[in-house]
Order: sequence, then C-alpha cells, then structure tokens
Amino acid sequence: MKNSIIKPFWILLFFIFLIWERSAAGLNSLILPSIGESYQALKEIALSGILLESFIITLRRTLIAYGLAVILGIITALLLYRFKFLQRTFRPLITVIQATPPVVWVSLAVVWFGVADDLTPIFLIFIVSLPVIFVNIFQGLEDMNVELVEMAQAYSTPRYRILKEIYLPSLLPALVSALSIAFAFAWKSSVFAEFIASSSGIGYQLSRANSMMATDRLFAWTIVLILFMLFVEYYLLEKLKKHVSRWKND
Amino acid sequence: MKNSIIKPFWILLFFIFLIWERSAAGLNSLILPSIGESYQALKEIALSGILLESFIITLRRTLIAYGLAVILGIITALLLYRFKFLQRTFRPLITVIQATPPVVWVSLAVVWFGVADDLTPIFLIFIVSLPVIFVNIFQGLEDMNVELVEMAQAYSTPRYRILKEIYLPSLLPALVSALSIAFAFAWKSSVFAEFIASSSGIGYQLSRANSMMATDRLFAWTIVLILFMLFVEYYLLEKLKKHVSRWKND
Amino acid sequence: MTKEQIMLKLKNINKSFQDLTVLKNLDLEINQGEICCLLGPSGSGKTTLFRIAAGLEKADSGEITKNSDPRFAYVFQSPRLLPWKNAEENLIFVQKNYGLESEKSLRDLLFRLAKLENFKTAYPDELSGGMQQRLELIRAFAVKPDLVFLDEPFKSLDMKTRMNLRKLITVIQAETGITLFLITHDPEEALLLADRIYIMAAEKQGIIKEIKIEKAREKRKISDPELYQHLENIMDIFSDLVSDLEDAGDEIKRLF
Amino acid sequence: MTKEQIMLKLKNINKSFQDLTVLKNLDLEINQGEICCLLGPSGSGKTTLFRIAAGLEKADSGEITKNSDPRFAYVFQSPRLLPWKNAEENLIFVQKNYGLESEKSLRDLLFRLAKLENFKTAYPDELSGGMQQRLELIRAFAVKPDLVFLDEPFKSLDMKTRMNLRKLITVIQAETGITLFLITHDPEEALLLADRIYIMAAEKQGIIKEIKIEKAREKRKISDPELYQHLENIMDIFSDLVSDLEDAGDEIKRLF
Amino acid sequence: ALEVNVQAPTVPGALPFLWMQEKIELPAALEIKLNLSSDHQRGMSLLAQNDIDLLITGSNVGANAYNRGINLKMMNVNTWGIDYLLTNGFKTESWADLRGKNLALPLQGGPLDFLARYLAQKNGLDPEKDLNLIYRALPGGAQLFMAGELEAIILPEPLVTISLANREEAVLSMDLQEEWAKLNGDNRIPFVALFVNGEFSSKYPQFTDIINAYYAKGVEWINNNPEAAAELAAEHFEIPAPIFKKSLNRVNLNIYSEMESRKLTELYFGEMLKIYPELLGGSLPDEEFYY
Ligand SMILES: Nc1ncnc2c1ncn2[C@@H]1O[C@H](COP(=O)(O)OP(=O)(O)OP(=O)(O)O)[C@@H](O)[C@H]1O
Ligand SMILES: Nc1ncnc2c1ncn2[C@@H]1O[C@H](COP(=O)(O)OP(=O)(O)OP(=O)(O)O)[C@@H](O)[C@H]1O
Ligand SMILES: [Mg+2]
Ligand SMILES: [Mg+2]
Repeated sequence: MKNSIIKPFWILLFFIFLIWERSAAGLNSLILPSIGESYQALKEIALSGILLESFIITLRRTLIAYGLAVILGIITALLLYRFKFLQRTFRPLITVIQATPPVVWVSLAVVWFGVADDLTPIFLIFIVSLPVIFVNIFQGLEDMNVELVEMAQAYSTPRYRILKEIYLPSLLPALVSALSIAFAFAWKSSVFAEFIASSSGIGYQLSRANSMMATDRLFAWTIVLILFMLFVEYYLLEKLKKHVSRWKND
Repeated sequence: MKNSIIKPFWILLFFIFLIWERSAAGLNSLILPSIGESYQALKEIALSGILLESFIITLRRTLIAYGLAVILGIITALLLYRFKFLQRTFRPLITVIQATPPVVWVSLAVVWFGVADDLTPIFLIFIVSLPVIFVNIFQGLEDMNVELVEMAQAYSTPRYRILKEIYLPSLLPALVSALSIAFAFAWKSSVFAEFIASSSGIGYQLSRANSMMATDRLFAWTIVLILFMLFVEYYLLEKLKKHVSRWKND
Repeated sequence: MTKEQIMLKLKNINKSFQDLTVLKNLDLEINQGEICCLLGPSGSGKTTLFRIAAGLEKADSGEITKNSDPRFAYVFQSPRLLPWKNAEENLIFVQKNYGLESEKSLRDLLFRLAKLENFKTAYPDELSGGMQQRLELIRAFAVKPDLVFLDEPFKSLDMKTRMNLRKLITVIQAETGITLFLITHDPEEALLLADRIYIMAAEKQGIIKEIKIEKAREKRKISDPELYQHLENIMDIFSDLVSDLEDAGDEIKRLF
Repeated sequence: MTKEQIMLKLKNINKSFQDLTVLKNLDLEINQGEICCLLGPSGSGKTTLFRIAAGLEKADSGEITKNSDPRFAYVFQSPRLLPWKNAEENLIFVQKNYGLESEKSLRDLLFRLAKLENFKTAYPDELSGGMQQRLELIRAFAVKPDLVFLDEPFKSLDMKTRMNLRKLITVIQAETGITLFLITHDPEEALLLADRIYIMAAEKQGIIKEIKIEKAREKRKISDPELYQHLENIMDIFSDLVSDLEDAGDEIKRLF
Repeated sequence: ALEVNVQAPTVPGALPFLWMQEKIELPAALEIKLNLSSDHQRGMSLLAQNDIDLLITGSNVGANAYNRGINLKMMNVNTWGIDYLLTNGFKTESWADLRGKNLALPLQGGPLDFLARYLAQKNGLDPEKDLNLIYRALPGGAQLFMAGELEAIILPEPLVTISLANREEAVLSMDLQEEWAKLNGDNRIPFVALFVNGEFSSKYPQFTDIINAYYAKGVEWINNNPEAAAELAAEHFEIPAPIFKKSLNRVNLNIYSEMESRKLTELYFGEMLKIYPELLGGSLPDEEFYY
C-alpha cells in the first residue's frame, strides 16, 4: 500500500482531519461528529462484534452477487460477441438495465424475492455490476488481436489451445479492469440495497444510524466502507493488475 | 436512433412487455402495475403538467452539476497530470471520494447546504460525476501522443497553437467517453438525491409515488427516466461520438 | 528429394476484394528445396498470394496442389508474437503443435544463430523491433518445416542485421533443403538469394515476369554481368513511373 | 549561396542515456546546399544525433554552430501526422507557423510530386503506410526550409516508390539548393544521393568514417568503379559480424 | 410452531413485539419473527404477497392499500400521539405566530403534511401563502433544524427529544395532539396501526386474537416499565436509553376499545379525505377494513 498512497497524501489527510476537527468543534456532534467521537463509535461497534458481523454479511452478499455478475457478464459478452443477432437484441436491453434507477430495482426485487433478507441486496448488486462487467469484457473482445489467432492457425494450433493460450490471456487486462470498476459498483450498491431493503449488513446499520441520527456511528461505518474499498482498490486489485500488466503495455 | 436500436430488440421488448403483462395480471397494481395502468399514470402526470415541470427541474440541476463536474474534472486532471506532486496528493483523495457511499454525501450535504432545495442534489451529482470525469480525462492525458507535440515544436509552433490544435483534439475522444459515462452517473444520482433530499424534481416525485404506494406512478416516472437516458446515450452522445470518431481509430 | 520435385503449385488463381481484383488467373510453382522470391511494389498482391498459398485465405477460384502433406511455417509481415510468453515460450508454443517441444537444442541453436541467446527469457515488449523480427523468423524454423513463407522478413532492418539474417536463412536452407518462399522489396536481395523470382504488378493483377537463376548462390555478386543485367531489367520495370518529375523543375524553382 | 558555406557544424558533442554513451566527442559539418547522408546500423545513434542537431534534444556537452538562423524541417522516422486533420490541413498546420498558409500552389505541387493529388482531403488513417510517409516527407518542404532532417524517409517502401521519392528530393534539391541531411540504412542509396556520407557505429560511439563524393549525382551508377569501391568498403565494415555462421552448418544438419 | 412474520419501523409501536420476542414466554405454538424496516411500501408489498403476516405502519397507509385492493385488516391502533411543533429560539402561542416562517415537514402529501395544513387552515392561515413550507425527509430535516437552519419543524418522537437535547434554542411550541383536541374535542389521533394480512387472519383467527392480546399486554408493559422499554429500544433502535425514556413521555401508546378506535379513526380519515384524498386511496375504507 505504501507504494501507491504516497507521502504527500498523508499531509493532505492531516489537513483534512484538521479541517474536520475544526468544523466539528463548532457544530453539534449530531451534525458533524468530531474525529474523537467517530473513533469512539468505531471502537464501540468493533468491540460489540456488530462490525465484524455486519461486515461479513455485506461481504458475503457482495461476493456472491459480484461473482455471479462476473460469470454471467463474461458469458453474455462472449455470446453477444460471437452472435451478432444476439448483440442487436440484447445490447439495448443492457443499456435499459443500466438506465433503471436502483430505487426501481429495489421495489421490483420486493415483488420477485419477497422477504428473503439476502436476495434483494444480492439482486441489486448483481444487476448493477452485470452491465459494467459486460461492457468492459465486450470491449476487450472487440479490441482483441485477431492476428495472433491467425498466426496460431497458420501453425495448426488446435482450437482448445487457441482458446486457452490466446483468448484467455488477451482478455485478462480487460477482465481485471472490469473487476476493478465493477467492484466499486458492487460494494456501493450492496450498501445502498441494505440501506433500503434489508435488516442486516453494513447498509442496514448505516440506515439505523441515519434514522436515529447517530451521526458518529454513520461516520464510523463510512470509515469502514472507505477503508475496505481502499484496501481492495489499492492493494488487492493493484496486485492483480501488476500481475497482469507484465505484458499489458504491448 | 433507428440505426442503433435495431429490429431484434423490438421483438425482445415485445416479449418483455408480454411477461410484464402476464405477471401484472396476477398481482395487485400496488405491487406490479400492468402496462395499461403505467401508461395511464404516465398520461396523467404528462397532462397535469407535473411531468414537464419535474423533468425541467431535474434536468436543470443535472446540467448545472454535471457542467461544473466536467469543468472541474478537466481542470483537476490537467493540473494533476502536469504536477506530479499534486497527483500523489490528490489521487488517493479522489479514490476516497469515489468510495464514499452517496447516502453519506447526502447526509453531509443536508448540513452543509441547509434549506436550499437545489444545492443538495447539485452537490451530490457533482461529487459523484467529478471522479468519473477526472479519471477518464486523466487517462486520456496519459495516453496522449507526445510525439505530435514534439513534431509541432520541431516546426516552431507557438504554445497556444499546440494547446488548441494538439492537446484539445487529442483529448476529445476521452472527453466524449467521460461525458457519456459521467452522464449516466449524474442522471441517476440526481434522482437519488432528489429522492432523499429535495422537494422537487423527478426523484422527489418518485419518492412521493413510493410513499403513496402509487406503484403505477413509480413505473411511469421510471419509464420517463429510462427514455431520457436512452435518448441521451443512443442519440445525443452517439452523434457526438460519431463526430469525434472520424479520426479516433488511428 | 530431387530438386525438380514440385512442392507447391497454384493454378488459375483468382481473388478479389469487393470491387478490387488483386489476382487474376495466376499460375505459379515452387520446387522442393528452392528459394523462390516474390518481388513487386506495394499493393501488388504479394501478401494476398502468400495467404492463399498458405491456406490462410480462400481464393475465389483456382487450384492448389501440394506435394503430399508438407508442413508450412509462416513469417508474418509484422511480427505476431504472443506478448504474454517470453521468447523461448513463443517458440515452444508452436513446437507443441508438432510434438517438438522437447527439442531444446534446436531452439538454442536458433537463438544463437539469430544472436538472441541472451534474450530467451525476455518478453516481446522487452525486445527491439529488429529483435522481434528475428524471433518471428526463427520461430518458423523451430517447427522443422518443409516450406516457409517469409513475408518481408528483413524489412526496415539495418544493413548489418539484414546481411546476417540473409546468411542465416541461406545456411539453414543449404543444410536442410527446406523450401523457402520469400517476399522482398529489394531486387538485389532477390537476385542474391533466389533460384526463381516472380515479379508482380498491381496493374496486371498477377505475375508479370519469372526469372530463373542457375548460378550457385555462394558465388553470386551483384556486379556479375548476368545478375546485373537482371537488375537493370527489374529496375526498368519499376522505373516506368519515375520519369514525369523532370518537367516539374521550373515550377519547383518558381514556387520555392 | 556558395557551396562551401557551412550550414551546420557540430563540435565535440557528447550524449549519454543513463549508463549508455551514445555519442562521444562527435564532430560533424554540413555545407549549404549539400546532401549529407548518415549511415549506420540500428542503435548507432543516428536519430539521437539528428535530434541534437535539430534542437529537439540537448547534448550533454558540445557546440552547435548554425549559419545565421536557418529554417529547419524534420521528417520523423515514423510519420507524425495530426490524425484529426486531413492531408492538406496537415501541411497548412506547419505552414501557418511561418505565414505560408496561403501558398496553395506550393502545396498542390508537392501533392502532385508525391502522387497524392487525389488524397488532399483524406485523413491520415485513410492513407496507406507508404502514403503517410510521403505526406510526412512533403510536409517538410511545404515550409520552404533551409535544412531538412530526413530520418529514414524511405524505410519499408517498395522499390518503385523508393525510386520515385529519391528522385523527388533530388529534383527539389537541385532546383532550390535546400540542404538535406538524411539517415538511411541502404549504402547504395547513400552513394547515389550524397555529397558526403558519415558512417556511424555504436561500438565507436560516433562517426567512424567520412566519405565525400564529387561525381555529379545525375551521372552516378552503382556499377561505376569509384562508387562500387566505396560500396565494397562499406559492406566490409558492416559484414564484420557475419562470419561465424558458417561453422554452424553441421549442427544445423544434425538438429533438423 | 407457527412462524409469524412481522415488519415494523423503529417506532415505539414496535416495542411490544420486541417484548414478545425477548421478555416473555409466548405459547410454544407461536413464534414471532420481527423485521425492523421503515420502508412501508416494501412492507405492504410483502404483506400483499403473504411474505409477512403483520405490519406496523401509518393508519392511512393501511387504508390506502386496503382501498387499492390489498387484503388486510386493521387489528388495532396503537399510537395516538407522537407529533410536536418545534421552533427555533422563539415560542409560538398560536398558529398566527408562524406566519411567514419556515416550517419543515417530512413529506409532501404525507400525514404530517395533512395535519399541518389542516391545523393551519382551521386556525385561519392559508398554508400555501402564510407559511413557507419546506419538505425535507427525516432525519435530514431534523438535522437541518438542529443546525439552526430552520425556524420551525414538525417532528415525531423520538426525534423531538433528540432535537431538544441537541439544540439549546429549540423550543417545544405545540403539542399537535392538543391542537387537534381543540378542534375535535379529543387529543387522540390514530397515527400508527397494526395491520394483519387478511388471509392470515381468516386462516388463523385464534392466533390473530392471541397476538392482538399479547400486543395489548406489551403496550401495557411499556407504559408500566418505561425504564426497561427504553433499554429494549436502545438495544434495537440505536438510540440512547435515557433519551428514549424521556421521549416515551410524549408518546401516547395505548390500545382503546374497538368502537372508540374506529370512531376516532373515521374522524381522522374523514378530515384527511377532504385535504388529501390520495393519502387514503380516494375514499373511506369500508366495514371489512376494521378487524
Ligand atoms: N482483407 C482485405 N480487404 C480488402 N482489401 C484488401 C484486403 N487485403 C488486401 N487488400 C488489398 O489488396 C491489394 C493487395 O494487398 P497485399 O497486401 O496483398 O499487397 P502487398 O503486395 O503485400 O503490399 P505490401 O508490399 O504493401 O505488403 C491492396 O490493394 C490491398 O489494399
Ligand atoms: N530517450 C532515450 N532513453 C534511453 N535510451 C535511448 C533514448 N533514445 C535513444 N536511446 C538509445 O540510444 C541508442 C541510439 O539510439 P538511436 O535511436 O539514436 O539509434 P539509431 O541509430 O537511430 O537506430 P535506428 O536505426 O534503429 O533508428 C540506442 O541504444 C537507444 O536504445
Ligand atoms: Mg504485403
Ligand atoms: Mg533512428
């Protein structure tokens, strides 16, 4: 992490904290809690175990939905790339899906999934991440170097080797970038879905804190969300990217 | 529009409508309104004038915030590209902004902007679109062909002409793609912000319909949202893209 | 392998792209163990002819006869290396298709001949353009082919590298009897290397001239009267269009 | 303009990239109205020398003297055209810097000479690689320069186009007296075109040989004894490294 | 055991269910599953699809759904007083004092909007002209008020108590229930009710009665044990116990006889119908609405 977030940022962070502390001093903690109060709230939720519990719930939902979206997004992209007819049929549908506000998805999800606590967030994360994955993979396919495939054919390479040794590695960079962009979506929409339509998870805790104006807790949860996102973006995905970009520049 | 959304899609749309109608038949309109009911509701809001009024309010807010985000996004990208020090400072900040859930922005905005009905949605749209614009323009700058700048220098081209004739057109494709991606964000977050923190605009009407359990209206508004989004994505931006892609492939 | 046995024979080949007829009733043959050069201006259909002969593209009509089932290898006009595999893995990738992946000593020899022995583990994007071209070239020989298609393998290389690589393929050819089918822009190169030269021109949609050279390759020099005569003839064919610049002199003087 | 007036003089130039010394104590001069060729293998520092001479890069040390304030033009090794401007606009773009944008007849002439008259409104991505190279070339002359740097302007063009373009620049040069500084990989090309040839080698970090040719350009033929002698000499310099392939013969035979 | 699914927002009316879940032994045949969520639209959809059996929500929400053909019955009305007018730094003696002032309300066309407009009108104000109505969803509105950006706001408990505790200048100016009483002679307004899925109640009439009885007992327990109730709320509602206890003083949580409840409800709905018919789905609910 140190290589990515570098010193000057810490200085900026310090100033942000300073401004935060200053503004909070003049304001009621319900409106803007101080750093100390937020930290206190964070400690509280951490010690009570609710942090870990909610985090695991949200993470589980995100991973399930995100995993599904990744698999289906890749399959859809492959199918639509291969069959132009499907493309003309489903491409606009994907835009429609993207254009539909999350609020509407949530109210539809109620009809489809009823009371099941997990299904609505999972559905929302899925439906929000799917187009992102799809669009990126599809772009990757369109940008793919068909010359390499021809080269392989000129040397009588069997079909399965072409798939494994050319298609797959060609798509890896697009895949990683899709994974990265979609994760930000998935994580944020899981919070949103839980905020509106669930009774567990970080989003639900946020909504509880919000409705009772426990602003310090709201901040505590937000810090958890941001830290995890930074961890994924600047650590996990950065690692993956480095692994892939070995030959990406070419 | 006809060139982009092509026939097979209409067939798919027909099937979607069929499935919708079938499911709606067995359900109370409060849960899933039929097409007829949604159309009726759409007609109602259109005739009462509330459609146009809310649409204009939301559009105005979106355009203001989006415009600000575009201008500031470009400026930030240019500055951070030019000065590596600023980049190391502010790049992580932008990730933090992106990682913060909209719910938190809205609750901060309420405190910061008080009663002003417009400011909270405008702020949310702005803060959500800014990173998108920034990231895309920044990428565009990094991908820019510096060789052309050197060529211009070899022929003693003055600085302002290099900016106007090389930097600007180089960035256009990235700009258009940034505009397109950010618009989807802006439009959806304006609805979200109005839903939560405003008393006018489409999002507010959605929230009213939601709390009155007027699901038919909810669908009517959703149709308006989707249609406008499709209009922008498949018509306006497509036109702009075509204009720009004249030389983009190179 | 008698020299006179036919390796590849194209008969009456036609090929058009939309409105553009590139090849018309084209005939061509290559004997086993020959070096055959294709010479012609840009756009005259050299690559198209190659692709058809190698089976990468279908002719609109015509007949292709091969000697039994020869193993082809193809050196592309611009290198087509797998960027996610290092130099040696790129060779192994094609060798595997013929069960040759264990022939490490052959790979080592090729790397040595192409002066790439220190770059076996380098990835294509770590190699200079010239190095990539050399890798593309030796990959073809790594599969022990019967016939190699070489589409401008020495293009935009410097004179030194060019001479090295020319030497390399002639040495390999001399020792193994592999048939080489080579595209070049350079008439001298063709004259120094080829047993048979086909000259193509876009205007004629095919081959306009065939030159056979009997003289032993090692003994050729461009100043040799026979070769020099061929060179002058080829230059004449190509210089058809150069003439009309002379009369522009006055205008140039006036405008500058 | 007397022929003997110096246009550009480099003295004691040194240039390194990190650990790599590319130019060491390099001296060079070009007279006004001359065609001067730079010949040398890839990586010998030709482009680097060009960039320093043209002011695109700073030398680590050394002195550059110019005749008054000559107007430079630069033909880059790979075409650098503005993709969002069509062919004619690309010329106008550079002409504007010198107030020459109204010289339409000059542009027309250049398009005609380069056989691009039908492509004035085409965008670079609609031109073939060779056409782009020609456009890059005539752009340099569109600014009525005193000295043109040409970095391999004919690279990977076919023989016909190559001959055409050679002719083109010699005709322009003959009529206008513009000084040309040209990089090429082809010794013959250098011998046919240049008044002065500098040969570079990476091992020596600079110029290893200077050849002056007095014979009138129009009368030169590569078979001419003087030129042929030069060619043999140059080839000898470049072929130093070719020898060690012969002894690989046995191994090749064994492994194939 | 029969699993009974309940959805309730985090309001005092939900406490009896928490009490049933945690404080007593229900009959073995009965198991309460409570889901805390303030999305009543979602609750209603779930009720209509038999995904949940009981729902606590605004009385008008239930009537609205009923009139739109959702099969439900109002089991009881449990919250009769909860809304107050807070002012910032001044006290209003009468509605006239609010003339020209900012007044924040949670939702246009919601029950509080109805109440505010009704009371203003009856007190001689034209709500459109004389009041500067600002609609801001909760809790954003309360936050704004605490930040001193608003002159007046109508809030439900426990936000009233929270706001009073966090803003010194905040003044509890009016008890809306008392204002209602001045006009209608009774300070009980049927705000929040417990609804049962019609299918459930006809399939398990005795269970429905048992739950209703337990619910009434729970309400009694809360009124008798505010301390313990506040602890329960603190645990589930994310609100400090002392604040909630204080807040309970201003909440009228009670179950009255069916006859009385119905009379008061019809009065309330009748007035609502005059101002915001769409709040009730256009008409008064019929006989079958009442359990
Ligand atoms: N796939 C294609 N679609 C349309 N036209 C094509 C295609 N491939 C080649 N052509 C055209 O056919 C003609 C011959 O092309 P080809 O590549 O065979 O020429 P070439 O002799 O190899 O030229 P060069 O020396 O530049 O490589 C050209 O005019 C080219 O534009
Ligand atoms: N900006 C740079 N940074 C580091 N090394 C450089 C840079 N530019 C050139 N070099 C190195 O300097 C040496 C000379 O490069 P240069 O481009 O001048 O060669 P050249 O003679 O023009 O070769 P070619 O015929 O391939 O164009 C090469 O080894 C090259 O890798
Ligand atoms: Mg070709
Ligand atoms: Mg160079």
